[in-house]
Amino acid sequence: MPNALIELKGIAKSFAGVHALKDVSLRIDQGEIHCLAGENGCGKSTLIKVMSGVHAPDHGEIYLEGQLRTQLNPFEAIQAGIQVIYQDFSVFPNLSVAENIALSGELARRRKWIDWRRMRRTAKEALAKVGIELDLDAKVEELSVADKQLIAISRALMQRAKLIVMDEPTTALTQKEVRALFDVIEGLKRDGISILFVSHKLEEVFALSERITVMRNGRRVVTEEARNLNREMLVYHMTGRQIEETHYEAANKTGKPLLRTDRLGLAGCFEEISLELYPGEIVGLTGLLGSGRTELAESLFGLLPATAGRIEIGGESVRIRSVRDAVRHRIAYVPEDRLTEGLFLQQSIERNLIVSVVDRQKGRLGMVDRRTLKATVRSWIEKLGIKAPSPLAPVKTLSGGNQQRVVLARWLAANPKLLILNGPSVGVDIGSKEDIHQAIRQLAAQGIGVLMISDDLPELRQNCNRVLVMKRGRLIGEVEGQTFTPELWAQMHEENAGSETEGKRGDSA
Amino acid sequence: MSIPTAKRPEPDSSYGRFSFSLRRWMAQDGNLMRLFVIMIVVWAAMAMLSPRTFLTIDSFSSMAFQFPEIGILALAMMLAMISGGIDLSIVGTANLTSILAAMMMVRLMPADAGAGESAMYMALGVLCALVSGVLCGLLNGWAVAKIGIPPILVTLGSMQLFIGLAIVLTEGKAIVGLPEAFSSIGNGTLVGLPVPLLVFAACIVSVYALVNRRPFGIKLQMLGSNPTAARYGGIDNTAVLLKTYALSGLLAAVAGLVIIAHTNSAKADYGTSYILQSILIAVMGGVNPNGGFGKIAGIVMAVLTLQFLSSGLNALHVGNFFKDFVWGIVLILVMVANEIGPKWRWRRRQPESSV
Amino acid sequence: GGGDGGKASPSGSADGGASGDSGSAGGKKYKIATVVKLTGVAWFDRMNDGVKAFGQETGHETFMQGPQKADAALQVQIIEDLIAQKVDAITVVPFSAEALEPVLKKAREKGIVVITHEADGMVNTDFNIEAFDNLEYGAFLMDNLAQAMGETGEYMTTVGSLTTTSHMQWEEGAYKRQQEKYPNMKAVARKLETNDDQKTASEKLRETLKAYPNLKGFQGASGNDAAGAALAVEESGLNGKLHVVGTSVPSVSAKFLESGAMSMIGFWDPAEAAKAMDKLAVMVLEGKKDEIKEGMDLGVPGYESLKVRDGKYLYGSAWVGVTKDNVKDYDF
Amino acid sequence: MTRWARSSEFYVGLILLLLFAIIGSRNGAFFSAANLFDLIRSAIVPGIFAMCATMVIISGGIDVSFPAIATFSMFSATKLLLAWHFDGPVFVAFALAGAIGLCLGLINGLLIAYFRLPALIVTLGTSSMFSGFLLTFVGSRQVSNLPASLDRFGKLQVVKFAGEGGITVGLPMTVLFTAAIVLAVAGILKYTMIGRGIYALGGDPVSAERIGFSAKFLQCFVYGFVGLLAGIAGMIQTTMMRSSNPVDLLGTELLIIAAVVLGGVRITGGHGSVLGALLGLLLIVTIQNSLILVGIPSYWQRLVIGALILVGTGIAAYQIKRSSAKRKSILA
Ligand SMILES: Nc1ncnc2c1ncn2[C@@H]1O[C@H](COP(=O)(O)OP(=O)(O)OP(=O)(O)O)[C@@H](O)[C@H]1O
Ligand SMILES: Nc1ncnc2c1ncn2[C@@H]1O[C@H](COP(=O)(O)OP(=O)(O)OP(=O)(O)O)[C@@H](O)[C@H]1O
Ligand SMILES: [Mg+2]
Ligand SMILES: [Mg+2]
Repeated sequence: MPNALIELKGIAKSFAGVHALKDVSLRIDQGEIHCLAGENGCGKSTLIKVMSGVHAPDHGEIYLEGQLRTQLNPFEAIQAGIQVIYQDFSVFPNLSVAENIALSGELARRRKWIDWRRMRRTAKEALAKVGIELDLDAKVEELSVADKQLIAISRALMQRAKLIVMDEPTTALTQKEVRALFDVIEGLKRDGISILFVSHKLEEVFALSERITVMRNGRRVVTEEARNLNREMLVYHMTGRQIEETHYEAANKTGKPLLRTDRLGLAGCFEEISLELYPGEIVGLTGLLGSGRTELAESLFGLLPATAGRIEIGGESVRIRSVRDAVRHRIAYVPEDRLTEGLFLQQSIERNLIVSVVDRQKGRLGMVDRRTLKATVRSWIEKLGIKAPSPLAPVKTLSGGNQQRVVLARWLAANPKLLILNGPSVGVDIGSKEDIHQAIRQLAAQGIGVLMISDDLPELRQNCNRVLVMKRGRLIGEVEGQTFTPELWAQMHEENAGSETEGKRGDSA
Repeated sequence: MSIPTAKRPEPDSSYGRFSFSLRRWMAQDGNLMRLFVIMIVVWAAMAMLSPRTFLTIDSFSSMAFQFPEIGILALAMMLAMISGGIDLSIVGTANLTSILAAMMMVRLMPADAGAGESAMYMALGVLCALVSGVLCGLLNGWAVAKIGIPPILVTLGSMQLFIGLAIVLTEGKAIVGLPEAFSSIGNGTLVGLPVPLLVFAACIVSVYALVNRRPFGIKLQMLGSNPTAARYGGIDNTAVLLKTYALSGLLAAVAGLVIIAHTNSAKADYGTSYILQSILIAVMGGVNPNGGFGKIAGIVMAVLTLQFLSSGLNALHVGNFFKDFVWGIVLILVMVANEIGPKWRWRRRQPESSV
Repeated sequence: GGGDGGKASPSGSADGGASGDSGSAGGKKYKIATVVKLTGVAWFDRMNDGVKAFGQETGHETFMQGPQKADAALQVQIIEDLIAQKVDAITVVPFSAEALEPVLKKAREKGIVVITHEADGMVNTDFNIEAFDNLEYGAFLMDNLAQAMGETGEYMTTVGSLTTTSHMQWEEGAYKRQQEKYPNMKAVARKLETNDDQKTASEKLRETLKAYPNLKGFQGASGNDAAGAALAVEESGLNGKLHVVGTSVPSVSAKFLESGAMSMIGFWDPAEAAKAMDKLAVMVLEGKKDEIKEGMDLGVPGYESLKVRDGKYLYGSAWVGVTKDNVKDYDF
Repeated sequence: MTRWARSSEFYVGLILLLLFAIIGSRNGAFFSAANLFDLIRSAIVPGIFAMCATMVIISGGIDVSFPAIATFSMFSATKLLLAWHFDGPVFVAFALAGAIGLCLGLINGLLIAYFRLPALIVTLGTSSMFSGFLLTFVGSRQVSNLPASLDRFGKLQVVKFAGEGGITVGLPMTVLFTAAIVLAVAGILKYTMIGRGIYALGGDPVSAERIGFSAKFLQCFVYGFVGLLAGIAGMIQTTMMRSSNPVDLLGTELLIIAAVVLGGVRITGGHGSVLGALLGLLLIVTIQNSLILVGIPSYWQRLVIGALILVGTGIAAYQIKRSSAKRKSILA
């Protein structure tokens, strides 16, 4: 049996009464790639934080290379060679790219003085390792989510680590970047470094791992060699139920289009976007990083009012200059970055749910009618199966997937006609994802139009009638949802690499 | 809509039912509870130290004439702080608006005005103060929301601006000789209660309704905790901020009116020590300086605590500097209690729950 | 610490007569509160000495209170509390006389005797006693400034704040005197605000000096103005060229008077003022109100022959001018 | 646009130059050495305070107690030295004041770090506590007779020459202290792990702990260091004013914080630079010290200061908002 690098025995941890972990034991061997799988809120991130000294366990023991560590803190954990890429990245928005990457290494070497040239050099190497190029002096807050994630990855890779823990490192990455990351991981393994990998994307789990640990409700369910498991078994372990891959049956395009844009443009972000969306349709929108699809969505939602072209809603030309306009036309938008754009972390679940519809809860004297408000909240919590101790608990105490459901519920409560989803299942587990997809399909079946922005090809394939592809601010193609394969996607991009002008109008009109 | 979910949420059984349980309220609002305890302790301590002066009707009535001014200003400060900002200009606004009102009542009113006419000028003065208070607030709100200047800078500048304007208008002198009827508001009683206290109560009720019961209040608190998410959530941040600062200005103007009624004069520099005090009361009352949270009950208790302390120590004839010293200690004790209180209780309860 | 209470000042030694009749008689002992503008400044610390001395000499319960910040609102609150404490008399040095009218009215309605100081024209008071007439005091300072400047040249004036009535009156008295008697002098900057802060006063002088390089005189109202100005004068090497006069206390100004950076300071002894107020309060409480009339001797230095206007506004002649020749005579 | 042209330092610098040009065109004396020296002199103590505010705000906290700490340290140190009849090197006085300040700062730091209390509340509370304690138990009477060595030090000038009109133009020795402190703070923030930790803590405290910074240590360091600086600043104030006043400096905190925020130190933490803070401070100091030069009557001065703060910050904020709204173009 190979040496255990880290061993957790009987770990228990609870937060103000919520048992996040109950009697969890886990062993990670030298040089192995170990996957941690489980539904949202089953305790994966918490387990990781225990390992890295961020949380002290209530019970249980931690052994590092056979040695019992009673009071592990983050600094010691790093010294002991444990590097974590946190789910929320833990990057510093106010610092430069170079510093974000190199600072923790300097700190771990107990350096007291800063040598800026050395830092830049280190950062450059790290970026080269992951195969990306970024302006070293750019402040991280100016970067996209994906770039932030890549920075968090580069940072962890630069350390003399024995174990690298990756808590959903691929949520914001494109296929290409994911492949680059996997190459890096293979390389690390060859160097004898262990990897603990958390992902909700089962393809990734199977592509990478040697052993898989499945957790459910704060307990470890099973630890098994990857080759002894298949998709169905894994899903069953995770959810305790069977889930089949289903496809959304498209409704027939009937009547007037719900949304029609005519050569919509926003200076510097996108141009000549003409698309149509019919009631009951789920239309996918995808593209490479920085393709402008987020900006397009935000334009439709009035956050970045378009500077050219026309928008029609229900056949009527409308102007959307502000979120108010958009909401008035019953457009809803579930943003890309849940933590900063979607949620009020300190506020209660209840308030997060009703914030966008609070004006409609007016009762006597224009006061909020608490009875209907609570009824609304309760019904949405039940409909989306949000797992929460109480609707009055701060939303920050929820796990990622449950947080996403809160944001979704907020906009569903607004009873939209057009629902724009930007990464609706980023960081959401397979069971929840299925639930969210079901909810979206039901909405579409009721006649709502859905525009779904996603990188997750299976998700697009399963749910979308059509998928629009964007590149560099322009639509470059449209594909039937069910036929949208990775190969086709890659092909579309390559075709357009040289001959951009041709694809300008896209096939969407 | 029903979705097949494997795990049904375990709903909090109490949520949505309207039964009041003290234990639950205490658990939820531990901070308020502790503030309440501290208020009572301070009151009892003061009563014990000087029972003959502190525990008299006169003493309570004297207090009731004192704290409404600062109480109303603290409410104004609270609103700005919930939005994640701060309003240093409230005292400037109070003085400027009350000077405008006093000018209306003193300079414009003809000397031989009859009762009716005098009432009209008084009403005009009050209206003028309230409107200008809203305008002062809108200026702040506009600079914060539209121009994007940090609130602390805006209101520091506008504080100077408002006081400066007040000085230019009055050349620094006090405006005196307000109509008799008006100053009887500030020093008189209605059904046995001091009028300023009633005004304060009215402000409390309206601010409570606004912040806790109106959609505006919920939007304000959400905006305070995450402005970006508020924008994405369909809140019109500009409108909410404008309203917030306008309200803060309005409350400041009300405080200004109470002040001139109480002192029968208006002056550019009255109450300058109230600025830091109102911040102190707001944070002691549980307003999060980073925005998003604030409870009116907390403000009321903090105001009362400080008033008990102040009057109690005055009765002991200790120096006013000693009062500062004790205030500081009480404030920090409140905060430390809030911080370690819940942990301590939780640790005590833990064995029960893990069975 | 600062509480070195009953220390007798040279002038204070003469006030045995002040207490003579009321103290020894063993009559009723009264509780008399003194409320000042601000505590923690040299001026009112000195007043506290007088308050304590009066209490010791007469056996009445006397004490002083005052806000920790210069703010009328705090003074109102203190008086509200004193009313509730049922003191027999309140003697007040108002920060803003107007703001205190209602609360003092309330006090008088409850039978409390109110004596004020530095609040000429106050309505709701039994007596207001001034150490002197404010306009005359300002003129007195101006006479000294003119003398130092040789009655010609540019000068500037400062006030603690534009909202302090007595400062404004001193300044106006001085300006009027200059206009009438010293036509060759010119006020180039008037009523600059120093916020009662030495550093600000010093900066105002420096700045004015740049705008008006021929500046020859400075008259400051607040107790910190003259000292701040003198500091700037000394650092600019203008001793004897730029003349500083103002209100101050000897202990703060002594070194500047001696170095020549300051020509003269004027003041009245706040301790004596406190005794005068307390004495008046006791007289009113004992029903001797009728005895207070023109020419009366309060038995307190500087208040030996009171002037009376309208029956209740009393004026002493208590100002003192101090130059480097007599600064050694004072120890506060 | 390049990165620095989008920075707030750039805009505040521009506005400062604009202000210089306007004032200079109204009164040429503005550009005289005497005036520039005086501006620097006025910024000596506020300059150190600005460093305090900068460091704390970058760390994601706030401190409103530094004036109280400064006053406490300088006054109690002066009292101690006087009690010891001290006449040794001034270094001892500064060390003593600094040490007292450090202790008080550490009280803030411990409360904030170990009880996880909001910094604003803690420092509001301790500020009230410190000055209340000082004035109640240490003394409230201004000390004008400093130990001789301190008094001598106060008169030392680092440069000195005779300007026009026989005015001595000079800069006090203490300017070197401020310069050294500014450099030290800039150095700490830029070139030490602690400094970068302060930025990291201000940017994202949770992440800072995760990569191994100790938030407790950093917070204690920041507040302790600020206390140290404040203590030194207090002693500087004492030597410059050549007297120690226990109510000096109080109430300057908000203006200082506003000045550094104006200079681009973001109130939410993590952003800002020493250069920006100094520019912001200089802007405020210039506005405050130029109104007489420009010839604005004293009644209008406050109004003008308020308006200038609003306009100055408005332009800076508007420009930053506009330039940051411009995104990199995605379109090829
Ligand atoms: N700081 C905290 N305070 C209170 N509860 C917490 C805290 N952190 C986590 N929890 C709770 O612990 C449980 C486990 O959360 P955790 O983040 O470990 O889940 P996860 O498996 O990582 O989920 P996801 O896949 O959505 O990231 C959840 O119920 C969550 O609400
Ligand atoms: N505030 C900003 N300042 C400068 N550049 C920015 C800013 N925000 C985004 N960018 C840049 O603009 C490009 C678009 O980023 P963004 O992530 O928003 O694109 P997108 O269309 O949403 O694509 P994806 O969803 O795949 O990330 C990126 O190169 C990003 O670095
Ligand atoms: Mg997780
Ligand atoms: Mg994007």
